[in-house]
Amino acid sequence: MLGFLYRRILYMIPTVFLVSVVTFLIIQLPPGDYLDTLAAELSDQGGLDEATAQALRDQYGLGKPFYVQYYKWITGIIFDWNFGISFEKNVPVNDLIWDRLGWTFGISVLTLLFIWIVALPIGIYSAVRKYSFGDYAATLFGFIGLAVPNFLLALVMMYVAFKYFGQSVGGLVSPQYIGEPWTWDKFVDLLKHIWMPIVVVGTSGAAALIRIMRANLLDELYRPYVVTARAKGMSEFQLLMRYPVRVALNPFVSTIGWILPTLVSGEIIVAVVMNLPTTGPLLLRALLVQDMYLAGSLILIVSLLTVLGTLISDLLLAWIDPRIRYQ
Amino acid sequence: MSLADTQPEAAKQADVAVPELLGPWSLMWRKFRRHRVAYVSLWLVGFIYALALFGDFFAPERLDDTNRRGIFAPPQGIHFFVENEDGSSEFQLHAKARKVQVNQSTMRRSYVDVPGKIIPLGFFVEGYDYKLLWLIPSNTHFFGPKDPDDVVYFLGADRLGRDILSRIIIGTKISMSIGLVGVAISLVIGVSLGGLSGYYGGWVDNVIQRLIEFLRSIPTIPLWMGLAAAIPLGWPPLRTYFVVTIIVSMIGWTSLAREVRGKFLSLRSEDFIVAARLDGLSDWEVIRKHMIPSFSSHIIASLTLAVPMMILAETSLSFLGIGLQPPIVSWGTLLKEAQNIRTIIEAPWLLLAPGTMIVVAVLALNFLGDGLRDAADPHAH
Amino acid sequence: MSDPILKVRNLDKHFPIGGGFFGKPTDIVRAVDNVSFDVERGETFGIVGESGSGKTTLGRCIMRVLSPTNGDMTLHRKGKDSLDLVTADRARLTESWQDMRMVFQDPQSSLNPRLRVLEIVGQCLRKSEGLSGKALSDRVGGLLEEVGLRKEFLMRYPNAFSGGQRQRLGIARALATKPELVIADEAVSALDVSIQAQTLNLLQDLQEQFALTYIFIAHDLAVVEHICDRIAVMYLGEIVELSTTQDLFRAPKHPYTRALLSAVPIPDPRARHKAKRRLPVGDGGVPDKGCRFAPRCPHATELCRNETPKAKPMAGADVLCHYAGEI
Amino acid sequence: MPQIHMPTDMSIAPPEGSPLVEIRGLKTHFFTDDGVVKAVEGVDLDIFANRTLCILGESGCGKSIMARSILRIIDAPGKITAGSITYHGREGGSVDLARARPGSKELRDIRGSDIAMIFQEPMSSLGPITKIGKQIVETLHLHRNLSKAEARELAIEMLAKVGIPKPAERFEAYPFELSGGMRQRAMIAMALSCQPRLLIADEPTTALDVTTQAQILDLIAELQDELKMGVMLITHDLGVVAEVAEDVAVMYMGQIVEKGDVYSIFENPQHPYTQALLASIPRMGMTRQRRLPAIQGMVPHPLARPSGCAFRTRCNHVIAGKCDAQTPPLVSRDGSEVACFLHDEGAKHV
Repeated sequence: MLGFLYRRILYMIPTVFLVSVVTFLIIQLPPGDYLDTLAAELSDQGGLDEATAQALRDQYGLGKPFYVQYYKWITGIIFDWNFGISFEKNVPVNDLIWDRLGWTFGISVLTLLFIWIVALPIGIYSAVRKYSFGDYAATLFGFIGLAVPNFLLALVMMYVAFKYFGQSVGGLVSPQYIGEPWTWDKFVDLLKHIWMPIVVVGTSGAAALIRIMRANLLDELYRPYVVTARAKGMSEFQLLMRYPVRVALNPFVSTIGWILPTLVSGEIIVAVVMNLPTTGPLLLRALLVQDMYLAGSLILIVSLLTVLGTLISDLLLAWIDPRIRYQ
Repeated sequence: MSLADTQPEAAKQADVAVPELLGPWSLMWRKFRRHRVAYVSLWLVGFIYALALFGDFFAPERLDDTNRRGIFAPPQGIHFFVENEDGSSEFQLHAKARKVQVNQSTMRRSYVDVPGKIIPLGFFVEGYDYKLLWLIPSNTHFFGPKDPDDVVYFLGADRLGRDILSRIIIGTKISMSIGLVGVAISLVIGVSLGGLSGYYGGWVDNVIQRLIEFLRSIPTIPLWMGLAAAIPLGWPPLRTYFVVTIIVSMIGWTSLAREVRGKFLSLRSEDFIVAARLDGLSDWEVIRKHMIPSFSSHIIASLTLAVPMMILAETSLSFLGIGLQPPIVSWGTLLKEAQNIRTIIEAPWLLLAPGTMIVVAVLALNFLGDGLRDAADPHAH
Repeated sequence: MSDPILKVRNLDKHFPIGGGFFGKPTDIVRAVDNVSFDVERGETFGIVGESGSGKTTLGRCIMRVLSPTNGDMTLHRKGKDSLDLVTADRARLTESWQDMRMVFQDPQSSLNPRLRVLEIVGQCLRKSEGLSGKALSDRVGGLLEEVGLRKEFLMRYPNAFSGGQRQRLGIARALATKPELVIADEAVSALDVSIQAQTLNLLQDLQEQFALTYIFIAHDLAVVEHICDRIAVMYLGEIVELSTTQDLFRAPKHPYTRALLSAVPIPDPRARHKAKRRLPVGDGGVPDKGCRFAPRCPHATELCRNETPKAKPMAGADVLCHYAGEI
Repeated sequence: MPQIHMPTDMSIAPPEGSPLVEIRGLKTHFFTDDGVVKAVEGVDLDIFANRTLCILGESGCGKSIMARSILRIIDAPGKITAGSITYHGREGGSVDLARARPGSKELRDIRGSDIAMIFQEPMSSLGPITKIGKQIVETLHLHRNLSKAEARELAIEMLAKVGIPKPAERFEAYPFELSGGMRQRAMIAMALSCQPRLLIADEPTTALDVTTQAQILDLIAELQDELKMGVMLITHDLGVVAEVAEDVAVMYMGQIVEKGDVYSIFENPQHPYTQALLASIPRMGMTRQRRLPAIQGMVPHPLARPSGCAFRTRCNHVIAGKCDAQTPPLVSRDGSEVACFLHDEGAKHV
């Protein structure tokens, strides 16, 4: 198990390196650099003085080749925990992102839990009662869930909530609590709001997982070992849970690996629509105004979190399936 | 024949022994036909692509025609019977004529029917001029008001009084073709890299696998957003379109490549592939005659399932304002109009009409792909 | 008098196992190890062994589906030059594949389900003789009749045949290029008892008719005894005994051969009380030194455990045992 | 070949007492999309304690379905459509297994405890990610009131009994860590852990090497002696039958065509199918024949079952107007029972 862990972590290193290079490449794509933007902004106020410009140039290696800039950027992050500054807001990136990343990650994890809680029983039911009414209903839900884009669902739900329940929409807490210290009431208010992004982001994932669970379980249900368990005298429910469901869980767990990136993606887009205090709106804004260090840091960290999620899913998989552990 | 004596019955029974004599492709088709939803979806997808091809023919109004008297006009119903003055009713497709009323205190617009005034509707009516399939000049439209000067908003109008139905129909071209072009790109990259990976194995396989794993571990939306945001706003629409397509196709090819690789690996050890090599076929002939036909049905199915994913991706990007930009009309750019909740509450059709279209198209493609996959898989449940 | 069609000398086939992207293989499996034998023209040469003995690997090395690690193989063809199979390039190999054909174990997987019989049986003729159209269908039709199928089956797909018929198709394909040597790898193992007998008869008839030489790879000793003239017994990659069928079954000389023969159930209830030799269970691993069979051998001594035996020629047989003829 | 055994070895005493399981008129059909496959079409069979009954037949003859019908573990779309399977329990009561409600407590109490089963593929028949020991303990807990420690001890004991070296270590092993032979031993340990009265073995050695097969067959025989249980062994291998059977039933297309003790079947086969089957296998150590007398043709497709006697399409002795018109009943003749019109009164002996 330990060897497996080391190997996995070793594999992660080149991935993380590549992620950072690609991220930096992306944020370098737009023409011009920060200084041009800054100079343009400051031109009304008499322009940028040469000393400041030179200092900035040195600090970020602007105007130097790509690899020099990358080196400055990445060493700044690794050794000084310095993600650069946000050009638009003129504050360090560090000040802007951590709260929002926390919310993004928190909502993603909660959504993952929501997906599992919904998809597991429905998937099992759907496979065991194949072609029953419930199965058809689950299948239909699965297909529709996959067909509705996240932001569309978010808009529709907001519309419905507003029109028929008169509920305020958008944000994670009601306006009066924003900036207030945490109290019980604020927490309750949070719960009233947070379910909607979770359901919106989770629907397509749950739909996909129901289909996967159903297919996997159907693969296992008619295996000889199920017959063996039946021949031992186990009850249907007992044998279902102990054998085929356990085996079918395997791919289920491995889905963390790919579902986490889609959840983070979905969260970002839904956050823009629902105006959530997460990374989504910040990233979108940063990209639109080409605030490159802010955008780069966000993409990098979100990607790292997903790589980490993949690692966790691999470890979980190895933990529940001895066949992988012993490879 | 020296063996005839041991085999008289075997020969006679051959027809009885296995009643199934259909070829593999006909078997697949028969199986597909049994999947009724998928079969219906096939027709639906065909219809949607027809909409894309003959957009102008189906659209009642010109794409960019603005109308100050139609700002945020709600959808109009189609009525079937008109009452004549003598009380008898007569079959005549029509819509009710409407006029705008502005409430002076709230400054809100509302549309009310003009009593007794109708707009007759019909099939193959005269309308604006266009070129059918970019070639044939025509001004016949499938359905619409009989008088070209009348305007009917079957699905409502937007903030400039443009007809949503026509815009959705014209948008079909971009949205559906992005799926196809994206899939074509995925197909080329996926099949060649997956094939290389599976056929050669070894370090080639290892490098390609790592690359795929890497791409899959990056959350797609931030990546796309980064890439899409890098597209200069001044670019011509066509170039933007192709770049967005390429960005969108980046998701599709990894799973396709994996699938192709898996198929190659499992086929490579299959006896009939070894046998084909021993028959003297070159590597390329083995791939072309034996391997590709063996997994083409799976590939078709996965491609069909990849198309809706790309449609959704384009929609999301355009919705965020970093994909396609107006004046390009796609379902995504249409939805962009419905971005804030106030607009939606005032004019829900801006959200619901293109939204429904996306959901229907994606659903149909998914069902179709599912049916194809089941038909292609001999062990399907 | 000796007129070998195939000479195999010191043939090795090693497979590396383990090792990842960076790692070196952790071990090698010596699936075929130092194997030498001649196949005489016109005979049926049997190769028997249990699973993992390397018999299938050996067959595939001879066909050059797999490239041997070491050793020499020469194919001596009638009226043509002899062919060094180890160094042959693709063009020469393609030529050899006309004179040396293969019948596969599983008639289901060796016939491409998407091609018609005409194409499956005829594709080698298309390549080697450039036949097509009527000439091709006439030839293939003739082949079908030779293996006891009907001409009319030409346009059918493999799924329209039963297991026994499919194996006949496999045989027809093997015979299409008028080969001299046919390697039958477990050609009857997957067939039912009654179909197996028909297929064995067919193989024998064809051998007589076309003066074929067979290499018959199988695990069923009764079948091998029935059809083969000489037999090589393989154990963990080595030939432990090679002798004529009669000698092998009357007087087996290697302790493994004896154990093997005694383990075969005899379809005669009166033979059931005869003393049986039972082997201790092996772990499938190959000992580092000494005789590979030593860990399971009832007669193993220190010598066996430390020194690798060499093939001992004795009375028409080769035996790989230190004590051959003594025990 | 000279025989030096006592004459008692040459014949087999008729079974004593009443049978454990009586099967009467059993029909198991599969309702597929393409039609009804009559996998088992009217089988009568008695299974006795302390005896080995071999069911012999080629693939698709229904032998496996018949055995699974006894435990009621046939997958859909299979169904028992007629007949009875009477099991006489330890305490004298009897149950008709064919009519027991699926999944009922009654049925589950018999499975694994009174009647146990082992299967062909030991790899796929064991739960793939559950430890061997746990799978045995689980069986014990299902049928016996044991503490955890007791169950564990008993399971290790069983593993030792079936000849698995280092049983305490193997208790913690997963199926994929064992060799094929070891897996089948573990499977047997699990099946016998509750000391069943009947063991059904469905092709238990087909997937194994000859040397391993011999050991497994020895093991089953030893354990049968010890536990005095009935064994029903399903196989297509005539060698295996000759080696272990006391009674033999030969099946063809869902019906028993002949049954009797092993000596009468092998030495005096009555049914043309049994005769042909025995003649068509190559035998070791016999004088080499040039050709094997093969059975002609093939088994008909299950959906195209011939009328009358199912074997008539491949039989050399067809009586026109009779074999294709009626199904021959199983009648006693020379100590065995055979279903063939050749053995009717007046018919010429083959």
